[in-house]
Amino acid sequence: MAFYRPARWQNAAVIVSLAMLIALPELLTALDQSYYTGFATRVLIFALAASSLNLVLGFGGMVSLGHAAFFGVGAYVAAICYDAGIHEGLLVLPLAALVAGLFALLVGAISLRTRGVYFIMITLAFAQMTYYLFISARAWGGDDGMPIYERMKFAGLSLLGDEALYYLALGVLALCMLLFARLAQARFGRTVQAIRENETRMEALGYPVFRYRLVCFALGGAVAGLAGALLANLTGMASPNLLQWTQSGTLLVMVIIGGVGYLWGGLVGAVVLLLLEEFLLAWFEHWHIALGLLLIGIVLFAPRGVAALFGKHHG
Amino acid sequence: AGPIKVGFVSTLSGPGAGLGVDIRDGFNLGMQHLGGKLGGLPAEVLIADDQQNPDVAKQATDRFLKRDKVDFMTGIVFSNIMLAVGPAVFQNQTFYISANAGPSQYAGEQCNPFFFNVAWQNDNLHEAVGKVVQDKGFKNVMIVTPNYPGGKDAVSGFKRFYKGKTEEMYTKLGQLDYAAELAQIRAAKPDALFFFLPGGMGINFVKQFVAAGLSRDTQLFAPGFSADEDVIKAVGEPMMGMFNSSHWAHDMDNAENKRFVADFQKTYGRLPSLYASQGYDAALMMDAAVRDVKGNVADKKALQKALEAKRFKSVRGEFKFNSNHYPVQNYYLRAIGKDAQGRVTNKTMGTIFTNHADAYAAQCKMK
Amino acid sequence: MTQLVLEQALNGLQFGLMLFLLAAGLTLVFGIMDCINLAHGSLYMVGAYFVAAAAQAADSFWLGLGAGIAGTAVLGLLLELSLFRQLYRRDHLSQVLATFALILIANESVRLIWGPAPLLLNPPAALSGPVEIAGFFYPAYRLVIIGVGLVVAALLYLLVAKSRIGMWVRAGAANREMTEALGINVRGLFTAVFVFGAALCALAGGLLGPLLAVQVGMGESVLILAFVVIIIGGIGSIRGALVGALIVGTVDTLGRALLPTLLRATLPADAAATLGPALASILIYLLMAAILFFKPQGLFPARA
Amino acid sequence: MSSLLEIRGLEVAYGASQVLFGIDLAMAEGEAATLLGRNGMGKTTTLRALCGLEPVRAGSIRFMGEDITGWRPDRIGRAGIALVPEGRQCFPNLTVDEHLVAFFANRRQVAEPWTPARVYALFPRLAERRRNLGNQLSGGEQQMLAIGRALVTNPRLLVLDEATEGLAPLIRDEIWACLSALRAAGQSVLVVDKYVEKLIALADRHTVIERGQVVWRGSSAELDADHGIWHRYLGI
Amino acid sequence: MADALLEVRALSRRFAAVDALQDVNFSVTPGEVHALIGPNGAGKTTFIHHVSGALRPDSGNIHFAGRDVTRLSMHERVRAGMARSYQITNVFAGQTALDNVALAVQGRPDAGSSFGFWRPVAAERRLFDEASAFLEQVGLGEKAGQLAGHLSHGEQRALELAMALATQPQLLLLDEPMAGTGPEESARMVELIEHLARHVTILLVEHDMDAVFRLADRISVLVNGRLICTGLPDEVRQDAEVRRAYLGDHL
Ligand SMILES: Nc1ncnc2c1ncn2[C@@H]1O[C@H](COP(=O)(O)OP(=O)(O)OP(=O)(O)O)[C@@H](O)[C@H]1O
Ligand SMILES: Nc1ncnc2c1ncn2[C@@H]1O[C@H](COP(=O)(O)OP(=O)(O)OP(=O)(O)O)[C@@H](O)[C@H]1O
Ligand SMILES: [Mg+2]
Ligand SMILES: [Mg+2]
Repeated sequence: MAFYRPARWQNAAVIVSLAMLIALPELLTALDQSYYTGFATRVLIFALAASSLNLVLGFGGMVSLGHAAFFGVGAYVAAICYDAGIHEGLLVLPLAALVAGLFALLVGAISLRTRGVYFIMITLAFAQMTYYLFISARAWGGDDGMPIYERMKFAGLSLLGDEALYYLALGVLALCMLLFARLAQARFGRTVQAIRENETRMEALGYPVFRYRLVCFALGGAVAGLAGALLANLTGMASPNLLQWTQSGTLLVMVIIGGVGYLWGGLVGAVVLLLLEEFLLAWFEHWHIALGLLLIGIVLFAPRGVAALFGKHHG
Repeated sequence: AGPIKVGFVSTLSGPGAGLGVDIRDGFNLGMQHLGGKLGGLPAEVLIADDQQNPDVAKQATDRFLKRDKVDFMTGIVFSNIMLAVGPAVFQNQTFYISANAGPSQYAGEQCNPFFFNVAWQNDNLHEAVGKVVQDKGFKNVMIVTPNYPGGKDAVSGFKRFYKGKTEEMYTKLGQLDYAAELAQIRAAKPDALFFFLPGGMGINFVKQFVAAGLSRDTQLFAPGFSADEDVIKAVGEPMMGMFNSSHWAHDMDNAENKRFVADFQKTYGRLPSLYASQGYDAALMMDAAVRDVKGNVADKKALQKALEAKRFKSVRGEFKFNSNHYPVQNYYLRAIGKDAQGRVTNKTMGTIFTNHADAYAAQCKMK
Repeated sequence: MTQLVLEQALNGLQFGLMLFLLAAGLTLVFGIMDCINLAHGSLYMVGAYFVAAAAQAADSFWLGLGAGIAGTAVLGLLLELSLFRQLYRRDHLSQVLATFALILIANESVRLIWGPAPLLLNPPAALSGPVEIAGFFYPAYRLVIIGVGLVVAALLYLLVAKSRIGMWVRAGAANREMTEALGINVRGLFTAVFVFGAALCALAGGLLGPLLAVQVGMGESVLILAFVVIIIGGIGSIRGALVGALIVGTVDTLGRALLPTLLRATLPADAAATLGPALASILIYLLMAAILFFKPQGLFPARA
Repeated sequence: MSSLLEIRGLEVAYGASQVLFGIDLAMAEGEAATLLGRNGMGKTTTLRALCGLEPVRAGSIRFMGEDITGWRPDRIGRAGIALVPEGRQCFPNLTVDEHLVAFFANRRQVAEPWTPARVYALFPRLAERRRNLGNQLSGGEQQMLAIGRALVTNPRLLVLDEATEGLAPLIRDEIWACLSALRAAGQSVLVVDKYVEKLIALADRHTVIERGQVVWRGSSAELDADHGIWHRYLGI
Repeated sequence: MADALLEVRALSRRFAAVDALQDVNFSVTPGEVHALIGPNGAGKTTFIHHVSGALRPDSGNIHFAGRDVTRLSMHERVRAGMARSYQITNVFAGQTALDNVALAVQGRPDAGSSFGFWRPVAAERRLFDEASAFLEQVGLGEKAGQLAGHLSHGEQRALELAMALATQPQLLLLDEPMAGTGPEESARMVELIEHLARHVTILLVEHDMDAVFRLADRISVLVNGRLICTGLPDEVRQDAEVRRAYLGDHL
């Protein structure tokens, strides 16, 4: 795989989509479908989480099956903050990213000694440990999770309305995507992409490979934490379910559907999967069968993901 | 106005699906008996699967509340999921008729005018077991439960009425193999054992307990749902002789119950479980209240009064609502044995509590 | 006291061998053919359902077991021909996605066919009770599992490590093209291995069904345990899977048995009560992380 | 002399880029032939197509009178063509011993077949390493193993692609000696290598290709006589 | 020899039953081309792995440019001034030749940190100018824009050299640079190495004796993990033991 380079039409497409996304809540209200504002917020948040995994997986080449741990930790930070009376998003969000990032740093420092399937499994193991710890942690609600009865504020502004939270999520996502886009073409991004391709060669060129991978992993974890904090505010709770391995699997599926290593892969995957879920579910009680068949179809016929259908990898 | 809309969110897939499906089937049977109407008005039931995931449940609930604008919500099996969706439902001023989940929070300080539980409070069945074990004079009791808050609640519920010596054993949530625990039980030689292991955990435990030969020396007790028809179907003969507590049994002698049990068997080809009975009651409860307010479900105060009044005949016989909207009802002792046709099933042995309320009602200041 | 220790040791062995039964099929498909099969647990579930359904129909556990294994093997064959054949050459991610999809399909289909409630599967009457050995009672059926586990371990070891078929399979996994050029029909071979793996799944599902619940979703919890086992042992090594299974079995059993008591002796009662079970439930994951920390390729790396 | 191998008009492409444009090559039973050419001219591609490892776009391959075009590689392998591939391709997860035991076959019922023991006699170094895995061998040891692995299938036609690459001079000599011995015993071989002098001594017939086409064909004597060909097509 | 660039003392390494290296003492003086030859499996590649830091010795130590590097990791040794090429071609096949070399330049300590998260690399002219210069040096100037995977075998080997050079090493470790190249490309490679030898010290492992005797200032011979002799090419050529163990009748 070559280094990521954005396609030429991409900037235009991004601006158009952003404009459409900004207008979306108004439109939904006009159509009396404001339920979908909440749904759209969810999609944005999952797009953020999946994109953060895509950074780790697609760019860094680290197949982590424990990403939900960081997502979940972010959610719990938000809930714990609420519990402790910290309601300011400008404080909560960075804190969630920081804690999740530090946790990822710790997990990465141990896990990154292994490779391939061993890495997949050790990240899974850490996520499982986190899951069981939160389940038995009575102070944090254990199995019941921790409620957030009132959404945080942001810069003093209320996020009570669904629209406000939507715009916050949109803003955070846009900023993170901008960061990822820049990062992918900057020195750091090129370094991790090259490491993904050939680790020993990079080592032999004098790169402290471990350090770069670790930073990439932690960065992914931090952004996942951010997404988790947003989600907790949307759903009004942090629950251990967010830490379950199936959640990691879902994020992974989103990235693969979208396109591993494509900047927009995570985002596209989240949109596709959540839309499928939303609408298949309505049509078909046993929608898992349909979803499963669809996923297999993607593997067989569009193995590089949906994003690959639109963009070329070689700029 | 359009039809009366009911949003039914329950666990319909995954390991806990059996429970949700029973509630749904019970509810649907109720609707069928009501001719598809609630309070004489056309009704529509919207069903969604929460996959035993609070996050998914929250989404489905939002969809029902905001997009479909339902008049009632029901269906949830698990307390943690109830706690996740509760705030949104109450904020929307929609009545939630719980057909199973009975978290202590909503019974106590966080009780809410829009929340009704037509089943039981989480601790009740454990309390009932504790009472039986106490009354039967067991001295040395072991408790096995998963290491999570629900488990610890069960222990405290049990101990509220059992005052003797206990030893508690906490297992991993979702554990498969209980050999290590069984060895310790064998060493400890308790005369009775109470377990609260929901779903597959309980099935595994009972099977292994009996295979290890422990049932000879130790009497098994469980809350009713761990010894209900679904579990019996999966375990079979080893269940025989086990005691459990319940507020309902399929052999209860009243006309409503006879009709319910017979029709349920006819429609679905299996014996109903207590979950099914609760789902059925939920439908009847909505029907009676809508009838009471003459279809004017927009009048929330009146609807609340109507619900509190409980004008329907429950399959479990008489009961009424407490100030916290949780039932005050009888709890029965059931034992598992063979019925006349040779089927392994529950048999009602007697009454443990009459008109029993929960321990949290005092903390409830209903607005 | 000695009896308790002895019994717990036997329990550890039994739990370990039970895990080995599950991990065995996985090692074949995953370790040797290098195909991450998340749906391994689903085959185990389907196998258990087949066995349970057949046992009910035939009113005999052993007949049911045979029929269930055969049925799962046929299902395995169909799956291999239609899907897995395409997957071997794909990267791990595609395999993860496709087999994740299979889990969804399998769970839902089983529910569609048998309903959501667990299925009844009891051990043959002769084995349902305990037997007395050296003065204490132990479930007869668990002894059977120990026996079958040991036999399967020995057979697999001979098949994979010593037989020419095993060599071909390993060669085909490492370099399919070259193996074919040397005259080996790798395609057919892989089909056979996959079918064999599916049959092992059904064996495990059928044997464990009477001990555990036959229910939707039974595959997933078990899948993770099986993965832990083969990761600890070193992917692709039958010996590793056996040792890993025994280690996990013993550590988990002893941890559950001893940790709470141990902590109670050292910590305040309250802390011990919460910490003990929490620690016991993550013990095997801790163990796995620790082993991988010191031996990033597992205990018996198959490919140094 | 019966015809062992007959390649006619062979065309092969990697995706859109065509590499072979109609290669013709014929060999008789018991003969030794070579395929020569500079780097990247299509030698390896020709051999891979012969073994069924690359799809043939046009042309035909006949072996022992049978049309084997489009056969799967394992069928071709069993029909009696064994490849010593470029880059050795030993199995990292099989021991040296297993490499030889696993693929030993005597389908033609040769009186004195190549057995693992005979291979060890030929390469004593391998015998010392018999418990090592394929990737725990030095480059040269791997090369010996790749040759041994092909020999134990007792093929009708042995195909060697740069089999002396990375070998020490002494071992290289041993390989040449071994090939001569095989040749003398009636084994048919098709060789790609860069040591033209050695090939002239070993083989009967030579084919030179340039950009996927045959540009010269002739006997050892002819090739030996015309060093212009060496210079023009082989860069020597 | 105090002024040796690379000094290996009593290096030993065992793999299970194989003594791959036994008590090897070896040094490279600045400016020379030092060839290491020996039969297959003698331990040459293993030796290179130890010098470059891919493997750790059981005993013995390695000094480089006056510093003990035995405990340093591979990338630290590269930063100290060592670079290597691989016996099997090892380039980034999906990247252009220019990008390959630019990566090597970027990895150098004097090129600044690679923890740049914002500024696109494409905007860094210096990186690419320098990379182009290295490509020119190995004769790949024309191929800068081609994907490395699409280069011919010989070109890939040259690219590999350019990458090694771009780290600006004091010592270049070359493991069989001629392997798999035809006569023509071998000749070109020999010329290239000859040219490089003017700027950088080289440790060369190679089985092509023509090349070795043409390029080497000194030759060491490794047999079965032991160094049996070190000397000028002519001395080595005459050595009876070397002839018996390795060269045979060649040369
Ligand atoms: N997998 C591939 N995809 C695309 N092109 C390829 C592939 N393999 C080989 N080629 C191209 O096909 C041509 C012929 O390659 P081939 O390997 O057959 O040459 P060769 O004569 O064996 O060379 P050498 O002496 O270097 O081994 C070369 O130009 C090469 O770049
Ligand atoms: N990981 C390993 N485990 C066991 N033995 C090994 C390992 N790596 C190398 N060896 C053995 O060590 C010896 C030295 O190998 P090395 O690759 O250094 O040889 P070499 O001199 O480079 O040979 P060649 O010229 O053939 O490349 C060989 O006999 C090889 O079998
Ligand atoms: Mg070639
Ligand atoms: Mg070497």
